[in-house]
Amino acid sequence: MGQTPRLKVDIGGLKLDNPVMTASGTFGYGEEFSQLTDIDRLGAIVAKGISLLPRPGNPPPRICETAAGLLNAIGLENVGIKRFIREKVPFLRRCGTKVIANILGDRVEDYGELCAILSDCDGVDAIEVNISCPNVKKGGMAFGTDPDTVAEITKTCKENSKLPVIIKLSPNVTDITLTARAAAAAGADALSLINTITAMAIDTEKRKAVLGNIIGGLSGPAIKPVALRMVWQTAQAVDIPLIGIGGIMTATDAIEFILAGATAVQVGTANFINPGTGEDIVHGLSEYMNRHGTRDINELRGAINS
Amino acid sequence: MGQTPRLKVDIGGLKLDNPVMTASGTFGYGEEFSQLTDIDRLGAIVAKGISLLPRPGNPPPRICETAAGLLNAIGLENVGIKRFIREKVPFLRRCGTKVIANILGDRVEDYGELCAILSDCDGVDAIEVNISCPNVKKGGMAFGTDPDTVAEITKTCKENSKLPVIIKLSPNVTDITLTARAAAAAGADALSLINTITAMAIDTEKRKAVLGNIIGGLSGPAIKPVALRMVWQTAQAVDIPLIGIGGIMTATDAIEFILAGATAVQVGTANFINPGTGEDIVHGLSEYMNRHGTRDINELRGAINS
Amino acid sequence: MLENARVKNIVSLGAELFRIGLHSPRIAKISRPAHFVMVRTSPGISPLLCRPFSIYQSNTDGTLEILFRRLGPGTTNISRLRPRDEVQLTGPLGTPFDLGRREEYILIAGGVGIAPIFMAAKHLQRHKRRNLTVIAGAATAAEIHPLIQDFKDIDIICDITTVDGSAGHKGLVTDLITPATTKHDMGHTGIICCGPTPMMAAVAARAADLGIECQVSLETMMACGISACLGCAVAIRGSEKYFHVCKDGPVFRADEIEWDRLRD
Amino acid sequence: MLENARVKNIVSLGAELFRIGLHSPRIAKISRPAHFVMVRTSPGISPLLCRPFSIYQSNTDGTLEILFRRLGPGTTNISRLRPRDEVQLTGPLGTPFDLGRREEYILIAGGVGIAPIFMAAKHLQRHKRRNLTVIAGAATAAEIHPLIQDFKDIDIICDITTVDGSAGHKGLVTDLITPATTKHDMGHTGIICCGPTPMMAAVAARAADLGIECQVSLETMMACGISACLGCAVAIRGSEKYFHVCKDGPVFRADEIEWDRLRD
Ligand SMILES: Cc1cc2nc3c(=O)[nH]c(=O)nc-3n(C[C@H](O)[C@H](O)[C@H](O)COP(=O)(O)OP(=O)(O)OC[C@H]3O[C@@H](n4cnc5c(N)ncnc54)[C@H](O)[C@@H]3O)c2cc1C
Ligand SMILES: Cc1cc2nc3c(=O)[nH]c(=O)nc-3n(C[C@H](O)[C@H](O)[C@H](O)COP(=O)(O)OP(=O)(O)OC[C@H]3O[C@@H](n4cnc5c(N)ncnc54)[C@H](O)[C@@H]3O)c2cc1C
Ligand SMILES: Cc1cc2nc3c(=O)[nH]c(=O)nc-3n(C[C@H](O)[C@H](O)[C@H](O)COP(=O)(O)O)c2cc1C
Ligand SMILES: Cc1cc2nc3c(=O)[nH]c(=O)nc-3n(C[C@H](O)[C@H](O)[C@H](O)COP(=O)(O)O)c2cc1C
Ligand code: FES
Ligand code: FES
Repeated sequence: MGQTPRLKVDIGGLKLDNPVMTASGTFGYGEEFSQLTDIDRLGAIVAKGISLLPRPGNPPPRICETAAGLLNAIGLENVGIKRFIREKVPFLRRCGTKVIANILGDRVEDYGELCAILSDCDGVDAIEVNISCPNVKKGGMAFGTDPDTVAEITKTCKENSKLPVIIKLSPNVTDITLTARAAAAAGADALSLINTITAMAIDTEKRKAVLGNIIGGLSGPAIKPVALRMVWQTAQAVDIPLIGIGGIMTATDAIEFILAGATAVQVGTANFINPGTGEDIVHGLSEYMNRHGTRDINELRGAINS
Repeated sequence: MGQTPRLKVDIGGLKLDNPVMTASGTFGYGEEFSQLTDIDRLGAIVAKGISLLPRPGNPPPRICETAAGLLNAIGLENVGIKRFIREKVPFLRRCGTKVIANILGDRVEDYGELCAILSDCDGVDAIEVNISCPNVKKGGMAFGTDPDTVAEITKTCKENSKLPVIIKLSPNVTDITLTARAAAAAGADALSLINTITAMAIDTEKRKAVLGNIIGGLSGPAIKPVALRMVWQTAQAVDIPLIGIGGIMTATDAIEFILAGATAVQVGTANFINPGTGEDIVHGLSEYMNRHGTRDINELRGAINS
Repeated sequence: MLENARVKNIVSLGAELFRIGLHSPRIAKISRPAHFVMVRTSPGISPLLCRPFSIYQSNTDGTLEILFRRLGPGTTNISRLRPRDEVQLTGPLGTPFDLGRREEYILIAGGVGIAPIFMAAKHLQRHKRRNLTVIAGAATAAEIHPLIQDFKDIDIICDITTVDGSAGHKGLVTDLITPATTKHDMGHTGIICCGPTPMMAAVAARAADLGIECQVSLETMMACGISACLGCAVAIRGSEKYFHVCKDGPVFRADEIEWDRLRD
Repeated sequence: MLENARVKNIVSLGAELFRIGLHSPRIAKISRPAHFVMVRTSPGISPLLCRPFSIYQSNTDGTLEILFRRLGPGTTNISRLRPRDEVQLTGPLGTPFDLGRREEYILIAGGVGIAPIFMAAKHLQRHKRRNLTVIAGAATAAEIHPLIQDFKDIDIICDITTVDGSAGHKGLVTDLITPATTKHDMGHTGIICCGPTPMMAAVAARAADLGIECQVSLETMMACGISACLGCAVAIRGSEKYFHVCKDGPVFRADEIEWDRLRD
């Protein structure tokens, strides 16, 4: 007690005041939340995923609620890198918190190009690479499920980036440690996991898939046990920092991920339910540490005994 | 209206009065539920998984609750095939409903042996093959994730069985259609999916995994959207009957699976919450069909328009 | 803004309809017709997401009222709230009706879609634009009566329709548009509409025929309400792009919307 | 059996303790000390699983009573039930205490573990085995008083302990076992115990030292309560096999249990 616990963490060179970030696609470009919560209290903001060109996104309906979960098929709608830099980064640059851009592409080369552009963009502190997008060349199967493609994208990003590169893993794989190892070996500075789990809902009255895109991604508390397992497995497999994501609603949830081996966490769906979730978690982490006499959050990382 | 709707379905030669079964491991050996619900109203009972030799199961704690889910690591505790036939089958034989044995093994040969024994066992109508067990020879990676092993087990089972063989697929794979196609090509009479999703929970106060086994399997409403997606994908990929499993609590849930392409469904975790769930669903199916003027349940199979 | 509001009162109106008063002075103060709030209906995970509701009334004492129909888990939870319970609100959200564009208005409501219409009617009445027609429709008399009570109290007479003919005109709200036009100077009249999507599509079509400007307040599934999730998309007419109902709407000019691609 | 029971009454006893009376004549009729029921605490998914509770009293009018502590979502939901609400019960489940084995008993309870102990005490009193000692422990006076009130009403005096010394003996229930032995014919005395696992382990060790038979009623996580899920395993002493608490227990002879492998 007495002292305030130390919450600072280092994610492959990106230094954060605390380990709590917002997940891509769930916090807009930051500005949307600025009147609802004190975003400067967050460790970092991860912006909505951006591509080289703007994308209109999928036909509606795009979201639906499931048991303790949210199913979405937004289709990576975004304003494109140009408008991102012109319209969104100025606000982000003024924030008192770190900013991570999240990128996506149809081809491996897109990722390199995006990294190069963002590396010269004042106001962006790191790049998170979303590899869960359908791979146009390989017939729509996601990039993120094939370790070789993951390595290839990671290499391209590293070659083109002056900023720390975080590879965001897809959970839709048989063995998460294969893609994790591939990214780590190819030079990733950190990994974030998990993205949404592919899922579906059907409207029995209309006899139609609920989502316009038929299939979507599941997020929220429902997936937390799966995400936690993947973080734990990945922590045994690689030595680079991990960012735990999936169903985090409370400080206790965040601590579960840190104990499983994560250096930091991201809050996604919970932002929609309570825009102050991230702030509350930062506060809750300190409380937990005070109660347990933990001086430094880094002592908790991977600290489960079996 | 007027007529009672027809609920009979055919699962690779196994004829059921209705498409509602109980899932393996969630209905004991039937007897446990006989005083709580009218088990003769069910289409079939799938018994708790059995192996050649009895297994003690995993160290406790074995279960824990998660958001809209149940995490379990029972460790396939069972009485072994001998006591199953001596002590459990006599009750099952007297039931007015079909009985499906569920088998598991450490080696491919175990599956063949179990099929041969069960084929001569009066009172068992079909065999469901659980391939989600750790493969001892291949260092613990589950049999069910490798299409070649799935094909091999399916072949062995078919060669040794006089009864319909249902292969129960694991959801812990990148592409469920690969294992589904492998089983179908190797002669499986039907597929059931999904088994539980590998997952984990951590007790932040004790700083320990909640489960004695650290990792377990997630079931219940939380996983329904994932299960539904896999059934839908598999229905596009193979022509044999599918049994949909995962988070089914209500008739509406069951109909979602049938509309996604399942011929029948299994109720798992819901049996623990309301032992009469299966019966309620049979009733609810008729109601839905009356309301929609559907005469035969088989008309609903795969009947979603996009 | 985010405000933890205390329940002041909750009244069951019959036909699964309820009216709830919430002490939420900061949101109430700046609310305008067709603004909405996101209500967190459970402290836990069931249901997980907040639910959007139009603001029905905002009073000078800081009370915000919502009129809602009990449909599923979220509205069931709200219907169980009791005075002094606390509930998390985010609002006021969205772009309200633009009521300054025309001299006269025909207001058209379907079912509980009457909520923003009532606030619009009060606003227009307060701003002395009294040539108002209000057309309100529902399935039955039992459903329509609780919805029009508050109009009576402020001396606005509604033209009502019911599908089964148990009250007012038997039929749909669109049936009463032509009769209403005879009472209005159509060159200076606009339509304001909120209700089920098929009804709004029909009204939009009639308005187009008549050549009158029509504003609709749309409903879609919403996760965030603040243009962060991009879940509330509706197709823009003649474009491959989408509006976001929570930010660009919920109010749109009817002719901006690609009605055929809006699933009910 | 499965019974939909109506709430007859619910009383808050302070210190997060509650007593609820349920009209459940079929289950009440055949309940015995340490039998338990699985209660469905929510019609929805939050929480998902039923919760196990010992039967505290079963009355001839068909009322079944449960004494519970509010801890998490399940017990919070039960604490919110009101008279006439309906709740799904499965029971009576498990193997009750075997109270016919000894002439005299020392009954030992920790916290809300007193529920089956009270039923056992009533049973023993009714069967005229009056040489009973009841030792009841809790953290504080505020916690112990509501737990022993019903014993007073049937003229059983409890020896009480509190951790903070605010009532009775300052310390643990095990401290009072040796004093109690002076009042009993130890050759014909048994121990009956229910409480937190570490307490039961300590009582089991004392009983072994004294060479007296000790029955404990264990708690584990349970999904089904009817030996279907195999989730409620506890290690059998000197074996690699497991008991299932819901069927083989909740009552066990203390020397059958591998206490070291029971996680609290
Ligand atoms: C801008 C806006 C204003 C609204 N104003 C009102 C109002 O004033 N009064 C009122 O009674 N209702 C209003 N609604 C609709 C209200 O949000 C839904 O009735 C409510 O969300 C249903 O939640 P539920 O859990 O009770 O039912 P559910 O079982 O979740 O849903 C019942 C039906 O409502 C639809 N629905 C569910 N959630 C949403 C959502 N987040 N957004 C839109 N539709 C949804 C579903 O598709 C389903 O058909 C409004 C909706 C929007 C978008
Ligand atoms: C045979 C038996 C009899 C019991 N009798 C009583 C009684 O008479 N009065 C009483 O107050 N409590 C009793 N309990 C404990 C009671 O079941 C738990 O307090 C309750 O399940 C907590 O649920 P919750 O949702 O409120 O809290 P949770 O947040 O779910 O849990 C709080 C704590 O209780 C434990 N717990 C949760 N669920 C279960 C479960 N299904 N089984 C066992 N432990 C669980 C958890 O590990 C946690 O430590 C009994 C338990 C068993 C097994
Ligand atoms: C509506 C929505 C949009 C999302 N968009 C993106 C995105 O653009 N890029 C990305 O990498 N992840 C995206 N995600 C995934 C989240 O960042 C996160 O990985 C996932 O939701 C799991 O976390 P949660 O359970 O806390 O929501 C999105 C998720 C949701 C719900
Ligand atoms: C406690 C428990 C034990 C299980 N045991 C088995 C088993 O022995 N064999 C098997 O094939 N599946 C087993 N399963 C998986 C279920 O049969 C089912 O596939 C899974 O629980 C998903 O369905 P649900 O969500 O309806 O529970 C078990 C599941 C649970 C919860
Ligand atoms: S509801 Fe999230 S963007 Fe509109
Ligand atoms: S609780 Fe399911 S077997 Fe005991």
